Amino acid sequence: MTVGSHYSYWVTILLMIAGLYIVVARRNLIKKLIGLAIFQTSVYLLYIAPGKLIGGTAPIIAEGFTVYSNPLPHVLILTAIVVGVATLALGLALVVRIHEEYGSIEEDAILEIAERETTAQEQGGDRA
Amino acid sequence: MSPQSLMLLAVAAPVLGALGVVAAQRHPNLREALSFAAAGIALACVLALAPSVLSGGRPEVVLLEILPGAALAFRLEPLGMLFALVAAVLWPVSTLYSIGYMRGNDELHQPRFFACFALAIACTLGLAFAANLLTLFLFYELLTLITYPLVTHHQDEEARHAGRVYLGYLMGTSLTLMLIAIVATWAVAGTVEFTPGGILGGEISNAAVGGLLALFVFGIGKAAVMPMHRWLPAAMVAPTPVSALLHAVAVVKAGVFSVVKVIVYIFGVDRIAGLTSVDWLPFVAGFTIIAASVVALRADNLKRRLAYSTISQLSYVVLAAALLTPLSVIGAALHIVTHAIGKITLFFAAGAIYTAAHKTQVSELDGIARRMPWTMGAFTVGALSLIGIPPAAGFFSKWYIMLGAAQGGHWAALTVLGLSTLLNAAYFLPIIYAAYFRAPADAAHPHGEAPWPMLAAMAVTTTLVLAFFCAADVLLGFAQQIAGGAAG
Amino acid sequence: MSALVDALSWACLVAGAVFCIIGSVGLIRMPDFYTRVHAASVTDTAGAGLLLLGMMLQAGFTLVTVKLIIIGLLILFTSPTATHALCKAALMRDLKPLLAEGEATSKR
Amino acid sequence: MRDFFVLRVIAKLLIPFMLLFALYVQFHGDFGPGGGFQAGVMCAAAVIFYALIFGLPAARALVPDAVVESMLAVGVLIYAGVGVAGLLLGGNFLDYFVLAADPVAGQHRGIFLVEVGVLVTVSAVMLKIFYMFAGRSRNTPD
Amino acid sequence: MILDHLPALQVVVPLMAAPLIVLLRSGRAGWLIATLVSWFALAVAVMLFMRVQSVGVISYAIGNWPPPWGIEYRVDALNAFVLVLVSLIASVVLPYARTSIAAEVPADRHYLLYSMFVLCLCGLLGMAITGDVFNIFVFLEISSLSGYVLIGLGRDRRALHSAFQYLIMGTIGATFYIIGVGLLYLMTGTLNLADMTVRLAAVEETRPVRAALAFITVGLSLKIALFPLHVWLPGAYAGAPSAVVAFMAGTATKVSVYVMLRFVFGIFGVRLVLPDLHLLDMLMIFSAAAMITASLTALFQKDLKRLLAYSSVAQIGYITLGLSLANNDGVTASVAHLFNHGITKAALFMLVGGIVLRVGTCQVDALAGLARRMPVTCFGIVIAGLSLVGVPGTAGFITKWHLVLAALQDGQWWVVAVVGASSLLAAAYVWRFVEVAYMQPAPADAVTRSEAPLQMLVPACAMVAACIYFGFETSFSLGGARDAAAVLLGGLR
Amino acid sequence: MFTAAAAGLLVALALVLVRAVRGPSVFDRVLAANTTGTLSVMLLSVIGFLTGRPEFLDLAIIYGLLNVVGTIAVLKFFRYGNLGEPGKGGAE
Amino acid sequence: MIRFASLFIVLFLFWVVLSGFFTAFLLGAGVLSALAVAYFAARMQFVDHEGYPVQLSPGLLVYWPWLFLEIMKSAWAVSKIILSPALPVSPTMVKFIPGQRSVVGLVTHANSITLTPGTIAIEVQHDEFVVHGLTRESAHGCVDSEMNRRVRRFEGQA
Ligand code: NA
Ligand code: NA
Repeated sequence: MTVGSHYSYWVTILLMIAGLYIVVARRNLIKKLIGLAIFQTSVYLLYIAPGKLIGGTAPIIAEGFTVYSNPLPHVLILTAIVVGVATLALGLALVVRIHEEYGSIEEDAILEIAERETTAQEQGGDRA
Repeated sequence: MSPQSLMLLAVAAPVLGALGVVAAQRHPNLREALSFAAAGIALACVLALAPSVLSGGRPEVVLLEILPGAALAFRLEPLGMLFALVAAVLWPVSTLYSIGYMRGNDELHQPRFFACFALAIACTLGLAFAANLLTLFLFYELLTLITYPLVTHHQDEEARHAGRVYLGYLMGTSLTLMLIAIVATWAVAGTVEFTPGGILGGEISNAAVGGLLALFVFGIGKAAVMPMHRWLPAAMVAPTPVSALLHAVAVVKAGVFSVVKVIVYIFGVDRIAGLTSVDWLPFVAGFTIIAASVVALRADNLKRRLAYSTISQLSYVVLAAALLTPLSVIGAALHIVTHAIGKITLFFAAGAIYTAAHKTQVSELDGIARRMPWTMGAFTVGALSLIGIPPAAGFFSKWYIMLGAAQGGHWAALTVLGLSTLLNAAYFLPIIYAAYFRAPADAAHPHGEAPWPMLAAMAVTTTLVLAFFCAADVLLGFAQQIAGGAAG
Repeated sequence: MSALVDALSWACLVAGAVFCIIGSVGLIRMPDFYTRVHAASVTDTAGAGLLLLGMMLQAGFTLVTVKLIIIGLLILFTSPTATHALCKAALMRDLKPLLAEGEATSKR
Repeated sequence: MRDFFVLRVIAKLLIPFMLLFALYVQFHGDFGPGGGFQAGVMCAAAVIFYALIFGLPAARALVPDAVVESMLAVGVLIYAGVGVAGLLLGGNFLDYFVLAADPVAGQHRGIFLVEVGVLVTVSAVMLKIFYMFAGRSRNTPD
Repeated sequence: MILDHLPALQVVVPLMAAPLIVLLRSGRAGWLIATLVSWFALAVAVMLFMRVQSVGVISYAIGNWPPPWGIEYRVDALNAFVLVLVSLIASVVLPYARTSIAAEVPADRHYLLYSMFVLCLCGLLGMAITGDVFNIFVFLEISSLSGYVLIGLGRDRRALHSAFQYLIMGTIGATFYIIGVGLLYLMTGTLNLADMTVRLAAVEETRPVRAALAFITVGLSLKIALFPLHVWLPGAYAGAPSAVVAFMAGTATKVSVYVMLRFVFGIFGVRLVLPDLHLLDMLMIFSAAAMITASLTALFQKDLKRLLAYSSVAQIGYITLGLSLANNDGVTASVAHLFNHGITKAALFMLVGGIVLRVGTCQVDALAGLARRMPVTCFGIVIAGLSLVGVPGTAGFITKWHLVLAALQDGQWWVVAVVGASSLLAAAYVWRFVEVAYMQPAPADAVTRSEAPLQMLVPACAMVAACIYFGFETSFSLGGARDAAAVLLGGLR
Repeated sequence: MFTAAAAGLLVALALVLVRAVRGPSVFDRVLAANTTGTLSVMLLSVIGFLTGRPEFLDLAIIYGLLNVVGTIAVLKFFRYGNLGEPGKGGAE
Repeated sequence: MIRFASLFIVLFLFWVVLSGFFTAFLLGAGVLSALAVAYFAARMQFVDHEGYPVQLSPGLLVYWPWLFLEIMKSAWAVSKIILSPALPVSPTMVKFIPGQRSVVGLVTHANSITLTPGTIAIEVQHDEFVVHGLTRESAHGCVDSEMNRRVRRFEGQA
């Protein structure tokens, strides 16, 4: 392990912790998603940072002829990014729907409403 | 028919009977006829099996390999045969009695009652035939579940509470202690087959044997060894035929049967006879005998008194098995039978009194023999059997247990037996005395005997109590084979 | 010749980078939003333009130069548009510009 | 304020070139992975730009919702279809080598088609998301 | 020839069906396609299972890139078993779903739901079948993302928030996993499971590898909903449409457990896991805590779905407990319980779906006297509930037997006690339902008799019957689990 | 010399980030982001030269285009509270 | 139609310049792409005097070099201000009437103003420009400027 890669570990860890902190500490759903995005970013860094991963040009020999450079790290990061974007988009879509239904994107308010509903339902159950 | 198919048929008949009862639930007469038919077939099968077992046959059926090396399998041996006989003989009798009781009291949900009753018998027979611990456990649990609707028959708050206690004790003990004991047995011995002489090899330590035995004895909650006895009095809220089923035919008998079977065929009497770690068992059993008798003495409710009497009597069987001598094992096997027919007679009588006179308390029974002479006659014979006075069958089993205790030099056990005999007498004789010699308190409320089916059932069981005293040879034949197996 | 081009491109690149830095410094130093926009303009125009020019000189008459020209055109069209939209939006959201003394908006 | 001349003119100028550039990236994607992805993003960005300047209804008229959803499905189908074509032609799933007589050409063809699938899917996804959010207001009015 | 491509077909067919359903935009067609696809998947899975039995490990190179460079689908006794489980549950739940979904989800979203359903199926099957650790991540996310959508489609608006929470937790879990995978890739330069196992031997004592182990374990524990990382599960299960939750409860967490098994035993091997990391010890403690705490929590739930959800958390404890014992019987129990609990929970949630349909709620208090109204459903719940408790004659018993055996072999008596206590608690919470449904009088205005429609009742009862069937006939469940355990522990002996 | 240019661009980026963090108004931040975009486009081009990989120019073009669209989108959102409103430059 | 054709040609040239490859496949793809984009642009109603002002192209060749020099001069001026310790700014806003008639001309003028450091065109209307200047001089310099005249001239070439 070189010093450089250790450095990248630290940045990765920093981003991870920052992202996780935001996810846990913020009660605003959008902010939670932002924290989540930051958290996911740490992964890209982990894959990119060590020089030996990106730009690797080890040829793949298939049945005797050389085809293209090894696209693996690229593909991995790209896939991770696509997944991250998809998650974020879905999360945002959910937040939009939550906002439509609850009129708020603050978790505390939503939980309070949900709590009230649950209680009402239980009492309804008792009556039934 | 081969013994194998007889065994299967014996178990299948009650199941089919139950299905028939459900199918014919709107036709009381047909439904009861079906019950009888099923009972008759089962009885016939079991009776047909008896000679071959008596002559040394051990018919075996493997149904399914559930776990590798532990199949769902039947193998009939003398102890199981004896137990199967008890169940098969008492089922038609109690069916007869139930018809009278259920009709006489206009009980609701009769189809469910008779269906569950039949299924309980199927479970009992399966348990009696079980070739290994796994099969036994399966039927043991099924029996608990299928008797639950019977215990909670009235579906009121009291019944619900009783059901909770019933399931809590029986499933709680079996799912935790007994299951663990079985798996531990498997882990040690690599098998759970019932084998003459036991299956625990030399590699298990003295302490481990003691621990395992404790797991079994307390895990088999149906044996009602204190402190696992609470479910039995709680279950008294059920209709009296159910109590008869619980106490005499199926449930508690399944418990003590399992205990005896485990001691004889898993541990092996000889294997553990010298071990210090099993010495505690006679004391626990002895304590249960005395303590339960004392409680019975103080109970005014007739069924409650009978319930504690059962707890006490069950521990006779446990005690006898725990004495680990050939004679006491014979006594244990015999006592399963004699207590069954004696106790069923008593419950039949209690139910008859309730049906005819709506009386439940001991203190209400003054002079009742004048109105219900037949019932009280049966009651007297049953009580004598339980106390152990000739010419009732109970004398025999108690005698063998005492012989076993003497043979093994267990003087404390002898003392317990003697003391408990006195206590038995103390809680039964006053009832009989009051019934015959006290003046009735409520002459203004006339009543006669219970409906005839109940009387007929009582007559049968009373006859059995007396008959077994005279013709104990048959029973003894089985019992001696067990002792032989235990020693082998 | 190539040494001259090299030196020229060197100068362009350094000058471009310096303009970029100056623009960024302005972005920090300027007193209000609108004046900062002016500073940013320096980066977008002189900075970017000179850098591109330097690279073009380096690349010569190749496909790369064409792409650099495309980048230049892109900036030429988009940068003022974005700046204009930004300032207009700011003004509409009532972000008042800081004006020099005596300078009300004059009209001729 | 009545008009946004500047934005309108620049958008009209820029969008065709954006789209063409996207297609260029798509067709020259062989020289680095992910061509379809970038191209898809660009295509969607061009339409989004259009929607920003000329309004969501105009954009929806240009690329209706149903089209977007179908594109989404078609893209995935193209991707999987190429793989199945490999299967049908006697190779393994996603086996490009069998897609043409010459294995290298076959691989070209396979990767190209897959990238087309990626382009369609990515642009559809981005548009779908944009449509989903564009119509909704922030909770705090101005 | 087609037989050679079974591994690809297993995943590709659901994958293609999902967009097809979107294209058709019809709920009915979507349902039909989804059902047929699930049956097809089941057929393929069974064929794969049988082939593995007869010819051993099947390796399939995607795109004909030879492993370890390309993605390899690799089927052995373990994942063939998981494939059968997942596709079996899907193929029973989908016929059930038609009526249930029609009642619970607005009609214009049906096609979306079925599309996401098969996509989720595709993801789960892919996770199980692939032999590439990164590909596992991709399929994990495919199944998760479609899962979030499926849960969010519940008719109750609380489902939305549950889906959001699930999304947050699930993404954190998946990200942890992919961080671990990245570290492993750094150290070994391969993403192929089998190859990685070989190459890891040289570097297994390094810090990054240990960090990778920690990341992957924590990440998967989140997806598994291992106590105390289970907080997302009850809400998600309570809010989702019944058919969805029947499918997901039976499969989603199970497949993640499978991945964990692969990593703990396949890649890291017990020689790394066992000695001084105490990973398995911690897993054991958390499992035990799950079994007790979650069961206790279940006991006090007022909503039947929630009750079952907490029960799932407890039952997952059984699975991870077997894993943590790391002996033959423990792993056998673990794998067998994947199956046994899968069918049991699926059956229960399907039956509860019927209750939701007829009663409109599954609040326990609202179900008084339900046994008279829905006798078959209630009886089914009792039977499946017994399997949950682990009563002999049910599938649940088979697992518990091996679990206790494993604990005894390990000399862990306290674990035995925990198993016992947990079954008692399970009996208690099943009991609550029985008492309400059977013992309490029905409200006066109750409809006399309204069973769930047959389309729902028949699949649900089939599942209940399976709970009994696999309590006796164990050659598949237990035999498969034994083979799987042999695969996993093969390297350890 | 490309290294020098890249270093200069990095310094400039750092300074711009200071503004982005300081704000104070949202427009300041958007301005900073927009400038970051220009600088990044330049940086990508320079890095392409530095590493001899002209594909980076394509990347730079993509980035530049997306940067404009992003800026306009943000502005629009802050002006109207949504993105779908027909812009006043739209079909009148 | 002429606009469409010339748009197609410009797009295709753009493709060729970008591509730099002359294989049949890529050229064919280029033709198709350019056609497709041109069609799309037509559907967006872009192919008009605003969106595609072919008429102006010759004028650009004269205008842009001049503009480039202007930009450099202003950039230098603004740089001096930024670097001077006193920061001698005098922000000023002016309003004036632009000399252009066409939309394209207005936009060109406005963007030129904005592109030149030191001035921003904030409001762009037919009858009114509002310009923000970094200093008094730069702001007032926009009124009746050389730029105004040049854009008008180049607009007039149409
Ligand atoms: Na590519
Ligand atoms: Na300017």
